[in-house]
Amino acid sequence: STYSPNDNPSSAAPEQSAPAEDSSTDDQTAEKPVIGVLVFDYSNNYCTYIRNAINYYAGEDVEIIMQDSQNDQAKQAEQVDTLLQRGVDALCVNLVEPESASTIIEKVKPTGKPLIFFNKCPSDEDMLSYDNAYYSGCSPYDGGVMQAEMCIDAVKANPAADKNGDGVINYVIIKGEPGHPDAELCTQANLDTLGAYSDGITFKNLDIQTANWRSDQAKDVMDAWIGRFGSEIEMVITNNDGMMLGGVEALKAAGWFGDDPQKQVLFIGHDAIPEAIPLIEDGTLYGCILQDAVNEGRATIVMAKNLCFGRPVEEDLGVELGAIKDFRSPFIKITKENTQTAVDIYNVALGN
Amino acid sequence: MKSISTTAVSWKKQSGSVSKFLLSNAIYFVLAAIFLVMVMINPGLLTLDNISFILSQASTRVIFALGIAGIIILGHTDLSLGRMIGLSGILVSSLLQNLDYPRRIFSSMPRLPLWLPILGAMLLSALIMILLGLVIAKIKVPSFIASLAFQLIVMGILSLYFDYVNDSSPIGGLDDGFKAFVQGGFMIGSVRLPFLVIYAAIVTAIIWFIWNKTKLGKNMYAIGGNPEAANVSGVKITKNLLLIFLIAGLLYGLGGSFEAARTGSASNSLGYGYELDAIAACVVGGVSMRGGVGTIPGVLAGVLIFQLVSYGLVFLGVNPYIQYLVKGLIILLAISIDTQKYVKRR
Amino acid sequence: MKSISTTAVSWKKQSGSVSKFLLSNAIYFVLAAIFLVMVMINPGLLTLDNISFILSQASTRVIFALGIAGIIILGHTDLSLGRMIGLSGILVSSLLQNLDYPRRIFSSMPRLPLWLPILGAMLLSALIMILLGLVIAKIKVPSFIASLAFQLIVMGILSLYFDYVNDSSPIGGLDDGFKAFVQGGFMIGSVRLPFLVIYAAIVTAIIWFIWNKTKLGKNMYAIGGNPEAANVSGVKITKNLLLIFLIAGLLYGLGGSFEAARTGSASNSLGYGYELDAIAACVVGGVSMRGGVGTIPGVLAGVLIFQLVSYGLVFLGVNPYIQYLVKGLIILLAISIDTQKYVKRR
Amino acid sequence: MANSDYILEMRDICKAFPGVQALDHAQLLLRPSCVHALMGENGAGKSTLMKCLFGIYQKDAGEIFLDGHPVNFNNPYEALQGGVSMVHQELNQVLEQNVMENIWLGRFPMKGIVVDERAMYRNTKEIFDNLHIDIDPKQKIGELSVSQRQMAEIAKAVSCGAKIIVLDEPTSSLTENEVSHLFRIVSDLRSRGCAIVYISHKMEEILQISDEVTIMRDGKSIATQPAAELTIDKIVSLMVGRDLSHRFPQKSSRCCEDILLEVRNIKGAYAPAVKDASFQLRQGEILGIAGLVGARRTELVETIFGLRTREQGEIYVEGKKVENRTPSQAIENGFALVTEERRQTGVFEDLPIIQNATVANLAKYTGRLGVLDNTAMVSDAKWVVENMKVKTPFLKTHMGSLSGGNQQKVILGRWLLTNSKILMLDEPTRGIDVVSKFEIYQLMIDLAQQGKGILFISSEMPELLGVTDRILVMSGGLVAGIVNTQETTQEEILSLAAKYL
Ligand SMILES: Nc1ncnc2c1ncn2[C@@H]1O[C@H](COP(=O)(O)OP(=O)(O)OP(=O)(O)O)[C@@H](O)[C@H]1O
Ligand SMILES: Nc1ncnc2c1ncn2[C@@H]1O[C@H](COP(=O)(O)OP(=O)(O)OP(=O)(O)O)[C@@H](O)[C@H]1O
Ligand SMILES: OC[C@H]1O[C@@H](O)[C@H](O)[C@@H](O)[C@H]1O
Ligand SMILES: [Mg+2]
Ligand SMILES: [Mg+2]
Repeated sequence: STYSPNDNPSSAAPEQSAPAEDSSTDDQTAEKPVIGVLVFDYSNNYCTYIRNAINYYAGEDVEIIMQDSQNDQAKQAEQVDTLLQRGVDALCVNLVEPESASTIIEKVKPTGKPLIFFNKCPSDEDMLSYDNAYYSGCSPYDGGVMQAEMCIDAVKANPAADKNGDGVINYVIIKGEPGHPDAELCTQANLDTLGAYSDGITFKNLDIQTANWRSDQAKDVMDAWIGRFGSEIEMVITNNDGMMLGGVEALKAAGWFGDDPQKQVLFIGHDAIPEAIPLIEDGTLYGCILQDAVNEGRATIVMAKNLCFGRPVEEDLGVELGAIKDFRSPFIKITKENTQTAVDIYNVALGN
Repeated sequence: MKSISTTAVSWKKQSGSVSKFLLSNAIYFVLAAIFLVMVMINPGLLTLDNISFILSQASTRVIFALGIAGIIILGHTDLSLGRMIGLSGILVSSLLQNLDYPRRIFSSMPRLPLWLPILGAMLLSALIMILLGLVIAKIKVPSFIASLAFQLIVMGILSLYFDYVNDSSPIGGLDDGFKAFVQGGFMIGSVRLPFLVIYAAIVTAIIWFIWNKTKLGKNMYAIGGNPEAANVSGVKITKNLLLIFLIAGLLYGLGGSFEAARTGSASNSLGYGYELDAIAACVVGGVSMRGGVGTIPGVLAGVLIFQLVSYGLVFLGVNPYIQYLVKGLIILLAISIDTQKYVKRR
Repeated sequence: MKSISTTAVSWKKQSGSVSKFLLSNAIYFVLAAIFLVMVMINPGLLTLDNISFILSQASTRVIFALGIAGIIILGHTDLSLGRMIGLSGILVSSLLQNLDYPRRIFSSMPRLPLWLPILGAMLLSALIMILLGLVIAKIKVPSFIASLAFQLIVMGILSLYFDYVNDSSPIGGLDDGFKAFVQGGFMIGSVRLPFLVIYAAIVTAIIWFIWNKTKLGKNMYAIGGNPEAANVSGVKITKNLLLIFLIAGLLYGLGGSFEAARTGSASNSLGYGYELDAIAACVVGGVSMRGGVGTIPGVLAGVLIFQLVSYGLVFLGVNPYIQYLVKGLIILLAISIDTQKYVKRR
Repeated sequence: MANSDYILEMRDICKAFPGVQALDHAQLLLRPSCVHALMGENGAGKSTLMKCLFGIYQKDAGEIFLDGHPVNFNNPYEALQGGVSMVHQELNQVLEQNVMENIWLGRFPMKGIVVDERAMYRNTKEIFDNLHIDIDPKQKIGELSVSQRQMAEIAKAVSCGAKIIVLDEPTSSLTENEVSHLFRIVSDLRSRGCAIVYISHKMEEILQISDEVTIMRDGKSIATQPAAELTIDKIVSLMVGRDLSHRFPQKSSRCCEDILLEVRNIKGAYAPAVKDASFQLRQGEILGIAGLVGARRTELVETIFGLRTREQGEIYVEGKKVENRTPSQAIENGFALVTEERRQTGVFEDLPIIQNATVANLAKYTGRLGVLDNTAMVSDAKWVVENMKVKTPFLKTHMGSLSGGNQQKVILGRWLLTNSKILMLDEPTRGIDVVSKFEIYQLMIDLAQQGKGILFISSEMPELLGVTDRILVMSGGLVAGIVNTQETTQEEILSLAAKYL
């Protein structure tokens, strides 16, 4: 006989379809439940904070197997197989490509095990296709909108940012890896929001270049923009703070952020990682959008544990889940005024 | 004609002393040893299901590893492999989406038969590989750098297509029939025999036949061994090289299509970096980067070692950073042992 | 005694016909041509500032390209370069942070003199490269695969360190003195002469001296050109190979430190993929992957071409996807032209 | 054990390779100021014995004494330090580097930490002047002719100031002039107290130059005798274990009427090129090609074979014009070419003998569906090994581990399998032992008798005179003349060879 990915390969689910009851009862108590966590890319700063938060909130009563999908969806699909074989009791997956959710669901569904997606959200349809699937995270497009709003706030707060006083703010975007949902959607949201804005001031995009999330490449890109646009640049937006670090460095090296009024720029980052805080505080950065990595990580592991131990999924979550069984951790705008918020959050994320 | 032989030569069969046997089959022992050690660490690994997963994961890799192996035996290399996989994957995914998928790219297109887009990807890949082959054979550009340039060019093309058809957003909603065709399998009793393993076996058999039973295969080894001598011996270097590149292209196209179906979606990062894994697997499996040397079982063993290590380390739950270390050390160990058979006793 | 001169053959000196001159200096013309075309597209590129940016970006690359070039001339390759850069960058960054940086890693450590961590990184890299050299020279593992294994191992080590000291979060707050030392420069009138360019020039001069004036340099070419000939001539292959690997390690350590200071922060992805760029730059600059051939000006030109193209395409505001394509085509063009000088017409 | 009469004693040396006992208690006793010839059939173990001395191979058993002291060199560096130098059978040079760098490789003159280029130039010049070699020390060695490179190797070995110099077939690619020149160098070295081990397959040379001769067979030392007591026949019978009455096979007079190959005014496109060559080759004829180094004999046959670009001229086979733009076309048109540079253009070192033997003939084994007929391939390869008397343990043995002469035999066999009408042999007996040479001559004559035509390039006058029907003499890229072998003399050929200089 044949099987297809939608079918239930008999041996793949040798045990229970309701693991909760099992593990909470008799002799299995000696063995802690095992939760598999797949992070889409260990080299991604932001995910590092989620990782830390997951570990922090995991507690002593579960075993975590955390693995790196190395930004390769094919690899991640294999790791799901592997972890299911290994017999994990719940799986938390930070997808490489949200469109692959259905493939992952097809693998997990026959086992009936809890599946918590985090950081990258599958489509509503996919989410609803499996009862035991949940989500924790935010949506990159929303972050991009909020980032654009921060840009507008920044200009309002600093009229001098329009250096040539023409009523137009010339901005550049340093984009993450092209094709990556976080880069594409965030950038698109920036463009949409800023492009639509026309209240006394308008925004003009000078150029978008990619730096693949990396600060060394961002530095090179910024160098070339300094050579090309010079003080025409009035605002810089980056898709993440790794690239922000490189961009800031290039500007500093070229004598920006000093006394020369022409060599000033509004710089808005994304993630508010700890390295960004001092830069916000000393005024180099106007601000960053923070996705609450800690909350995201906490909700992920709390839901996973609840399901493992047969508790209601929302227990200890603090909020109710949304229509697609999703937990949304809000974006937070971090500027000089509220850097402490970010510090507090990351203190947890860094396990301090 | 008068025979000029006087003393007859006695034809012994290669009488393998034990140590020689061990040495020349080292790679298979290494494979077995790695498996054993892992099973000792966690006996749960020793199930037919695990083995079936490892095999099915190795299957797509075997397909493109066999493609690049031919190129390496010719004495060349190919850094464009990963992007070729990506191109095929993107192309096939964009053409094989479920009719009811809301974000279907070619929404008015009828459902295509599976073989059509796959064949298309294979032919496109073959065409690109032939161009690469021409640059190498005719303009004499070293393959390392020519294929690096092609890596970039193919990335450009596939990304532009990706951007054009789907605004650079991952392509999902792959045709269920396509996924079943690739991800499905037979159940023999309680054991899964994935279709992929069967496809890989068929491909392997065909390539084995080409390498060992056809003129093209013999010529491939000859060209890799000594291109000048091959030329003098009447081997048409360019033609044979192009054929081997063409075959590699077909295999990349096939492997890339499978890879997309296996993954369930495709973006322009699909396949990224696969070339290094594939080359490494070939080399660990005894294919010499100087050309002229390599066997099918060796390539299979090389790919299996890589897949076993990847699977095993995840299965054992090893910290990903430590996995880098362990993987590096295992490769080093495997190749060090395998290398000893070539080190001339002096 | 009669002289046995080869009376039959008249050995003309390589008569510098124009076409021959053009061919053997092709790479420099390619460099100039690319620049010209870009300037024609956007004349704004033709400013001293832009040139100074390009040169300073190229400077760190030149440093490690010269390191790997020696290895390629030896007939080997090194895929671990990028990770070695990352290791050095992380190490130095973790040791050279501003005293008042809130997230200083070694918060109770006094301010170290700049040279100390840099030297430390250089020595550590040199040590690792010597190990790699030993694996290649003694265990006879092909360098491609040995260095691939080292790539993984070094990645493992540096990630574990990165995770241990800074929880896998980018290391920032680099010592201002360190950054000034690397990113600073002289102003000559209104023109910036970056320190980095000077450092690169000094390194280039030293390596030029080693390649052209010392026994080690001559032996390097000989080993790369014909290892057997070198061996039977009494050249100590292992010793010379280890020295060249050691030098590469020192350069990686230096370049990695500079790269961190230039970028202003370091994470474990620093340097990722640099090896392919460096190898490609060398090859485009005429260093042969078969070993034995390569010059310092060639390497410089190769690196400059790469940097010019990267800078220029961003400067011209070319769509990133099209950049892949253009970059691939330019590499293909440059190498195709350069290759012609080696193509023997018979 | 050590005997102070000898500067070098090698006793009971054993060395095995997979499937081969290359050395089986071999002995070599070398007196100071003595030229000691080492002789034996291809594969007898001569080179291996010398490589064991020089530290390239490690012996399995046995003892080596140098000046009465036991030594065991681990690598060539130690051997050179110990006063042993060696000219290797196969040229081993760094083609991309210049002559002087090759000569001083491993022992560059230094000035502080800098290589002293001037001293290097001066010293090279001095050595070359001493040895009367006229080569520019700054020329890239890859640009030199094979014989010039050979002379540079000899100069290098000589300049080491070694007590013992091993010359492994130093004359295989030297012209007569250069050979006599080499002999003067050797005599000179001997008179300065050097001991020389001289390996060669050229009988005349051996008797001319050596004081003592050691003969090897199957890895054993069969005899060591003063050269004065030996004759060619005696050496040969010791080498082979039986008598060999003639050096050249009996030739029956053949009628050569039908023209098999005609070459008209061919000219090569790229230097070094044939300038203008026309000739005819008849059916059943062996046409020798003589000339000095640089006469473009090699280029002539390579141009005919399509290996080099032909700018002008036509080629006719049996009156029909053929193109021969590529070797594969030439092969289809019935040509075969055994090239001069075996290692570079003939041998697939990593491939087994079976494939080396059949590579030019694969079309013949291709059956329906493109499947190769393995049985036919094996039996053809067996035929080659047996008929050519290739010394090898297995058909699967890799070509690289055969002795030089045996590799040459496999290549000859490769072309015999293609059954070509026109065989072009470029120095086919280079490095071949006396018995095998005889066999190759016999083979050529047999093939001619079957109606094939043979072009036979050789720098050895005796063999040209011994087996050819006519001799074409080239000079400076032109045909200086074609003479009937029966009616010509060595002098006439030499003067023709100098015609266009
Ligand atoms: N590296 C090697 N590996 C395996 N077998 C070898 C190797 N070198 C030599 N042999 C074998 O050892 C035997 C002796 O070879 P050797 O080269 O010493 O012969 P030779 O007397 O120098 O012959 P020739 O006159 O042809 O040069 C041969 O049978 C050869 O095939
Ligand atoms: N004009 C030239 N420029 C460069 N190289 C030359 C020139 N003429 C001859 N040579 C080189 O000199 C060498 C000997 O020339 P050639 O091969 O034509 O001589 P030959 O007569 O065939 O001698 P052999 O007996 O060695 O085959 C060749 O390697 C050839 O490349
Ligand atoms: O993949 C990299 C990206 O990952 C996202 O999760 C994060 O929000 C972005 O800021 C960026 O770091
Ligand atoms: Mg020999
Ligand atoms: Mg010649």
